[in-house]
Amino acid sequence: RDNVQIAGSSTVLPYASIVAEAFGENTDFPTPVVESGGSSAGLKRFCEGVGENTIDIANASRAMREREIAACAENGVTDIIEVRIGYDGIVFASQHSGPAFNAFVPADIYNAIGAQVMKDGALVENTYETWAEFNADLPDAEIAMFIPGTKHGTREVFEEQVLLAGCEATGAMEAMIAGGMSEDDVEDACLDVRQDGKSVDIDGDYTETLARIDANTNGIGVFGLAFYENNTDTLKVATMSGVAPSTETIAAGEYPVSRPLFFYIKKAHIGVIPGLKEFAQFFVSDDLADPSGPLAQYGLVSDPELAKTQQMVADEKVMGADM
Amino acid sequence: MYDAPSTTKEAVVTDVKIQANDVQVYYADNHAIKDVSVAIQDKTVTAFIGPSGCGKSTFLRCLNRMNDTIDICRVHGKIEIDGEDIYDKRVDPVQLRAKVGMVFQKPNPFPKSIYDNIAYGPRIHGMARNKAELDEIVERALRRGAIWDEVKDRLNAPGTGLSGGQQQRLCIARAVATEPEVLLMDEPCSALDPIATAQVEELIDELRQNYAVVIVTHSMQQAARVSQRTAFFHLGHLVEYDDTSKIFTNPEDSRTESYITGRIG
Amino acid sequence: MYDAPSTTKEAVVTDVKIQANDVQVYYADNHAIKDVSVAIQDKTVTAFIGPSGCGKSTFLRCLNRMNDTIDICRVHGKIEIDGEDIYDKRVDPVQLRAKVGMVFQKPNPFPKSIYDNIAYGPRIHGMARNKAELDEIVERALRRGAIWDEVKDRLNAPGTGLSGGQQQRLCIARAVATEPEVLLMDEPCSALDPIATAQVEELIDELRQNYAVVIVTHSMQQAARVSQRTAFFHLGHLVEYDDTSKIFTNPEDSRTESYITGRIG
Amino acid sequence: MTDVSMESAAPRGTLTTVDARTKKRNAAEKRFRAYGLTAIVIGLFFLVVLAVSIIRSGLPAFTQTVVEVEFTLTQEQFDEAESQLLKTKAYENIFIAALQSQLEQRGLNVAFDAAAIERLLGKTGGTIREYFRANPDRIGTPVSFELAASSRVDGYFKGRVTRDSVVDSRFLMVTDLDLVDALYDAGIIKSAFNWNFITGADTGVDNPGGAGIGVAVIGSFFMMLVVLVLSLPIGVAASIYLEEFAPKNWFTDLIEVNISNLAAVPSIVFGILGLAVFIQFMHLPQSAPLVGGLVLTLMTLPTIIISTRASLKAVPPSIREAALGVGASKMQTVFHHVLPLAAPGILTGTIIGLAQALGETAPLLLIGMVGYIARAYPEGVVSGFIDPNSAMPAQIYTWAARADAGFYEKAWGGIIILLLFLLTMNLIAIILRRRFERRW
Amino acid sequence: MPLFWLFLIVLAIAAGAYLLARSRVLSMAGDDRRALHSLPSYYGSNAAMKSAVPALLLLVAWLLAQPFIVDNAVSSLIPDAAIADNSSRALVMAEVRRTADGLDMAVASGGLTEALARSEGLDLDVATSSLQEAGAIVTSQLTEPVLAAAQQFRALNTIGARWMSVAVIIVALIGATWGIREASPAFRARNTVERGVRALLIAAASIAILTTLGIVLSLVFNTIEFFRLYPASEFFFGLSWAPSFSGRGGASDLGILPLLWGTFYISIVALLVAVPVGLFAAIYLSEYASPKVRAIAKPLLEVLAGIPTIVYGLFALLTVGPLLVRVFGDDGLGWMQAGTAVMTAGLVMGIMLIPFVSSLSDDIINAVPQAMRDGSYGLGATQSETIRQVVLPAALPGIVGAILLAASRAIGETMIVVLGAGAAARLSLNPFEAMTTVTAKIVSQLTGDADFASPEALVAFALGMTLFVITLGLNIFALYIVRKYREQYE
Ligand SMILES: Nc1ncnc2c1ncn2[C@@H]1O[C@H](COP(=O)(O)OP(=O)(O)OP(=O)(O)O)[C@@H](O)[C@H]1O
Ligand SMILES: Nc1ncnc2c1ncn2[C@@H]1O[C@H](COP(=O)(O)OP(=O)(O)OP(=O)(O)O)[C@@H](O)[C@H]1O
Ligand SMILES: [Mg+2]
Ligand SMILES: [Mg+2]
Ligand SMILES: O=P([O-])([O-])[O-]
Repeated sequence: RDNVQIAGSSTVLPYASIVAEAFGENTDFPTPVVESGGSSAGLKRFCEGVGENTIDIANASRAMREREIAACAENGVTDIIEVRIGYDGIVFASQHSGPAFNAFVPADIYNAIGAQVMKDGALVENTYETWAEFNADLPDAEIAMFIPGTKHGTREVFEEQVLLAGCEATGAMEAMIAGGMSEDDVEDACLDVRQDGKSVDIDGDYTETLARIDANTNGIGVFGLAFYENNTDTLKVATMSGVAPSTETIAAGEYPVSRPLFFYIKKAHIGVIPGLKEFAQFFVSDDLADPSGPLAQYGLVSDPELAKTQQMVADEKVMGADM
Repeated sequence: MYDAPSTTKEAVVTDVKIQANDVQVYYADNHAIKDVSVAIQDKTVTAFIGPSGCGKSTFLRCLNRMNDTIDICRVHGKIEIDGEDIYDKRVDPVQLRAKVGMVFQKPNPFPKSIYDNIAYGPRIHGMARNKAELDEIVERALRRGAIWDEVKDRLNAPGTGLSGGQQQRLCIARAVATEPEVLLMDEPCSALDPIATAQVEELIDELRQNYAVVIVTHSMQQAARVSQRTAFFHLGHLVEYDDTSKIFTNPEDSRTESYITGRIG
Repeated sequence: MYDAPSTTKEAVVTDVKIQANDVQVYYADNHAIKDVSVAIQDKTVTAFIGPSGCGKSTFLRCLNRMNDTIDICRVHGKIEIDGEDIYDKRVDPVQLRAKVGMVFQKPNPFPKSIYDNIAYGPRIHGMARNKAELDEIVERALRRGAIWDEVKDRLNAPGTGLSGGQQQRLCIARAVATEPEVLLMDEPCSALDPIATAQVEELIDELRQNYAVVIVTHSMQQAARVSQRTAFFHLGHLVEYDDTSKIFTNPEDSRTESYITGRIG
Repeated sequence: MTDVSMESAAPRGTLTTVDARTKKRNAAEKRFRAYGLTAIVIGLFFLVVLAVSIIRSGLPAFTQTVVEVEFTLTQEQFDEAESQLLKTKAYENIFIAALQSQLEQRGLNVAFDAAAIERLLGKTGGTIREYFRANPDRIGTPVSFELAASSRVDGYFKGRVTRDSVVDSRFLMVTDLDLVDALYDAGIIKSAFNWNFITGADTGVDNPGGAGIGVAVIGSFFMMLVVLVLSLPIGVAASIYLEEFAPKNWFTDLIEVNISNLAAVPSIVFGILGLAVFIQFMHLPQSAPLVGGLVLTLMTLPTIIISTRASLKAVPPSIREAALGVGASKMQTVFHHVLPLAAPGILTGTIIGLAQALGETAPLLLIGMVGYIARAYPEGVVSGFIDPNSAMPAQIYTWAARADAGFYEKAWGGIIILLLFLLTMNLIAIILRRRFERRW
Repeated sequence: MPLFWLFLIVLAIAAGAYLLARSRVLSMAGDDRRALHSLPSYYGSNAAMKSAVPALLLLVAWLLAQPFIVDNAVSSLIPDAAIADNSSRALVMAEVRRTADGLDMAVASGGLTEALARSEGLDLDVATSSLQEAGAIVTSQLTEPVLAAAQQFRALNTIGARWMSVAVIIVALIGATWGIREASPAFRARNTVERGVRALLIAAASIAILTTLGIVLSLVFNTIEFFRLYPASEFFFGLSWAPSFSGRGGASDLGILPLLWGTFYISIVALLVAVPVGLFAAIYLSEYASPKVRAIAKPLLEVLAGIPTIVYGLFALLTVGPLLVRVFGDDGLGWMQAGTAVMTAGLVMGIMLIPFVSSLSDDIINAVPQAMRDGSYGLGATQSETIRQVVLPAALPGIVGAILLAASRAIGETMIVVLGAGAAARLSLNPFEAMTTVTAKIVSQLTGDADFASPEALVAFALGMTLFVITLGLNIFALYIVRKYREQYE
């Protein structure tokens, strides 16, 4: 095998494809193969073992979990280099020509789709039909939210940074605790989403969410920042807690909803698979990954600590080793 | 040279049931029936005889438009049943075939039970009001087909599992079950033993009381026994058509004579 | 009551070609052949007669193991050809069938050209070295089948487009084309006119010079004309088996007598 | 007995005037026939609807807005660019500068700057670098390049992008469109047939203008080759064994049930199987059309087997008897007589099975054929089978998921190509099938 | 000797054996073909088979075994010290192989002489640079153990290849001799060849069993792992499917019932569309349509089976869904909330399945002998009566096969479900509600973000396994039904 073999997250895939194409065009190494298939599937194949018939790099839209590291180690995949390539901003957007959904706070989202909400000071089953019912500033439009399905890593971010925050902000959480629930149960209850069709899980890609929004004037979807920026002609984004999403606001930590993206390298393959280390270095080089590079151009939020990452890749510093 | 038909079976002058004029049949380029005109009488058994391949089956199949199912077959000329042109656009071949029943040369039982083979026709024609009536019709047909005794214990066995002769009788029974006005029988006794043949001939004689029957046969004896009128076909031509007694005792055409004396084939 | 076989066709005592002992055949629960033992002689025409459904075809099909193709059919007992048990594990039914040819009761030409219908057997048996030889074989077979004149101009037409009797003769020609040592013919003349029948009978007589021929027929006259030995089957039993002249003039069993005089069917 | 038959010589209508019952039956007949016709019309209607929407969405993929500029690359520029890490970027800048100077020469009276020009252009550096590396003798001589405009400019000419719709975009300014119009008038920007789409390879997500499906077509071709060569003979052989030779016992039943059950296995499970068996156990290369073909073969087999068995069953036993009767062996009977008569059904199974395999994505996901697998054309037959490659449906699937609307039309264009491929593939089978069709 | 040549030589030997055996048996029989047991070509084929099959089997076996043996031999030469602690022997071996390949390339391009490439004295730097010049991709400086091992590797492989050629040719020759000597008129050549063909047929049929075995094996371990983490009773009898993100841990409901219900419901709707339309289309095509119409319409319908499912998915999402909402939605009958519903997915899936039913049924109906139809017409049956009561029953086994195929396809379909029916697992009777299927969830859990060792990801395998067992049961049932109602013509 003379090409680098990569698999994993579909969120990282666009960025990896940009880098892979440039890597092929700019070096004498063959263009790496970047497979899609999801973070979990990618990591699973990554952890299958070391050797030519396993992949060299796994892309992931979340950090590797303890259990996965253990499973990896069991198969002899021990020295893993974790590379954070930047952040993915998560935005709320609606039809360009639809009602004016311009500004949200987490509480609005929670009120719209939480399973149990505070209404007139009491915790009740969510029966809100329109946004204006709980926030007069919002349009009097029917609630229709398209949120990432439970297969997506984005769902986790959405739950923790929006729903949970909203749950707390609306006072629902307090009411639940007061109702005598255990802490874990409260958390679960806060993340429960109403099941009456006002909130729709999307298991497909953002293009599917886009198609749904296209077909529904009142629809509000959850997108990646890059996706939104490529489709500003059909989508209109809302601010969250008063901050408009952009690579800058996210990098500065002002916009609250984002997640880091990673890729993982098998150190054992470096020096064996031609071009592997070169590719990793290429990926995080200033030319590609800094805020003026093509990745940021496309919508990746550059990592403010890029220099540290570059150093780490150059040193082949593995996870768990002292950073 | 054969027994002359007994007087009781003498041809009675009756109405013409089927009138065919200048019928021509082509299978693609093969001119199988050439210019045949014939008047088939009601309440009469008409026998078609002639050497193998001379066009008997083909002509028979014209009479109920079975040839419609053969793509390459074209029929010209005029055939009238009860004065109506059966090749007229307005004629419904379905009704025609209900009126003109047929027993095919090769027995072709349906891949169904013996009972269903018989009951099929009566069912589609709505001849029975209920199961009991249907049972009766089936039994009667099988009896008339001279096969009742052999199959009465296995009415639910498939019709395709019968012996050759049994299948043939099943097909006869199937055809009579729908009570057609004209019955076309293409060599109905070819696979039957003498007794069964006699029973079928009896049936034919019985049918003649009310209907017209046309039978194709290679057995001159049979033609002489059952028919009142006989048509002799040769190489697609209708050579001679006359009273059976006349044909077998005093044929006009030399070819007819040669055939019935066994000289041409 | 029938012409006694002429003296030239008198049964000559020859070797036993086929020896069947205690043969039983079942179609699922239907006991179709009961305990039949028979010795069929070489260079002899043996006729099987009996009412429709008595098991003639079934028994015939045992002799070249054609019953193997019917799932529900089980055969017990022993059948030997030239002293070899044909139901032995080691016997190759293919070789057996090449040796024991068969004409089926229902004509079943291949959906191929007439030429290919005949040429198929010789081809797979490697009987011709080249096209010319094959052409010769085909012509000879069609001539022996008494159908050459009718089809010589349309050898490339499909065999399924022939008339019933023509198909039957095609199948006879197909069977003789491979020159089997034993020829089983299940009602080979049922759809044939007298002349064609006579030609086929002539063929049978010719074949008898070298081979054993078994013929099933419903025509007592035919049995009397062509066969030297006759077996009478009734309800699955072999009732009587003897010289044809004996059977037709002086049957031992009363059932045989009833049958040939037309009293049981 | 006779009197009964007298009775039932019931009055029937004459032939031309139908009686009530026949009328009813004929009406039923007409209805039945109408149902049949309706069914066909429904099927064809949906086909037309689908075809129209596919063609309407996909046709734009076959044209591309290009920018034509002639410039001379000096040796110094070349060396300078080659010394960079991101060499293509350097070439891009050279191209931008060349365009800029050309505009100045022509004296177009619109305001522009390098950033604006950059927004108008697609990714151009790769092509330029490749050209000069392949033709070093052209360094120092003027060369004319026709390079893809950016996705938005392309969309502007195809009506996908309007002045209103770029308001919020940071990829294209409204003012840029004035420049575009001027360039169009000057003949520098124009629309051209997009050969690259038919022959090219996949590109990164920021380069829809360069994306082509050609390499994926080759991938599909090799995959289908594997599928055809394996699944047809294996499927027919298995069916022949089961239908004609296998003793009727539990083992045969087991195989039979297994086969129909395999038809119901979701295609992604075949992917799981393929990953485990072909890649992890047998160490076949990843992302290879060979493996894809093997997986799809397993998926296609049940379809072929089920249809082959059904048509073998439909051949009347008398044909087999006839052949056996002249001394043909069972094998000869099957191969000489039964199989030709069953051929139409076998071919139908093949058509449907291959069509299904051609459009399948899910199992490819697991054996690494979905994603970004841009490669040059395989160098030979062997490399066609084992070098990483994608396949048409996988390519379409990835394109459809990309953010840039330029890829959306590419996806539909890809579907057009896939259907053309399918039709070509089917045509052969359909012609064969018609030759074998007959009634008996 | 290149493999290709070896292969050609074996084929040539087989061809020679064919001709020799054939002519030998012919001359033994004195050119009288009747004296032969089988056609002369069978004697030839027998000899060809005997020379080619064992030889090629040996070739394959050798090719499979040699790398193992050589790898083992070479890898035992690499000292433990040469293996970096984060690396593995397998990876070093990969490098050895690459180096060996590089040496081959260098020799081929003239950068190295064969003798030098083999010699122990080959200098590391020379080797590295000549490899790089030859275009071999080596990442770093070669090390002494790797180079030595690579040389050993090449040597062993050369020897192996030489012995393989010899062995294969000898086996082919022995086989050929055997086959030729067997060729005598009494020898049952046809039977022998047919036994060979039959073995081939059985092997083909067994692939189904092997595939099943493979599927079970590739699912079973992860399934067991899943049941270790998640109670089986809740999986099988739980009424709710709500996987949470594993980050939250342990709060997932993974009941299969809503998914099974969705699968069942959507498949039924799809079949309700596909079976009548497909069957009627088949009937029309085979019984009513003129040959010309048939020749055009049938292949056109078959295109429906070849349109990628993603197109159908988008069609469901963008066209059919909104259309249904207009009729059944709040503005119409008020039964439908949103475009994604069982009905949407079912309808569209039904369209896709039309050719599965129509084309195959058409072939089978066409194969029903004309005599059956004639028999019915002769009784005065209309064409539709004939079709319904004679033709269809006779064609039933094939039609059932076609329907089963369509049903199977419906169960296995993903994309249309995801886009057309939504991702919500729900137990509801309303066909205008969103639901999802087992297959769609297998795909989404398998390609999702959940921690791969968590029940949320592993459940995909359990779902696959369960679906497999259920469809197996359904197929056994279908087999039983078909057996019971089969009608055989003739
Ligand atoms: N395939 C079959 N399945 C079941 N039963 C059968 C089958 N073939 C024949 N039989 C039965 O076996 C018995 C003997 O049949 P066979 O065909 O041998 O009669 P036959 O003497 O040839 O009659 P025929 O003169 O009518 O042809 C009959 O009762 C018949 O119904
Ligand atoms: N389907 C067909 N296609 C082409 N030619 C046919 C077809 N059927 C019959 N023929 C030809 O038409 C001629 C008359 O055939 P027909 O079947 O009418 O003969 P027949 O008198 O019934 O003979 P038999 O007594 O042998 O049944 C024959 O030459 C035959 O070959
Ligand atoms: Mg006839
Ligand atoms: Mg019989
Ligand atoms: O493909 P994802 O793992 O990023 O959803």
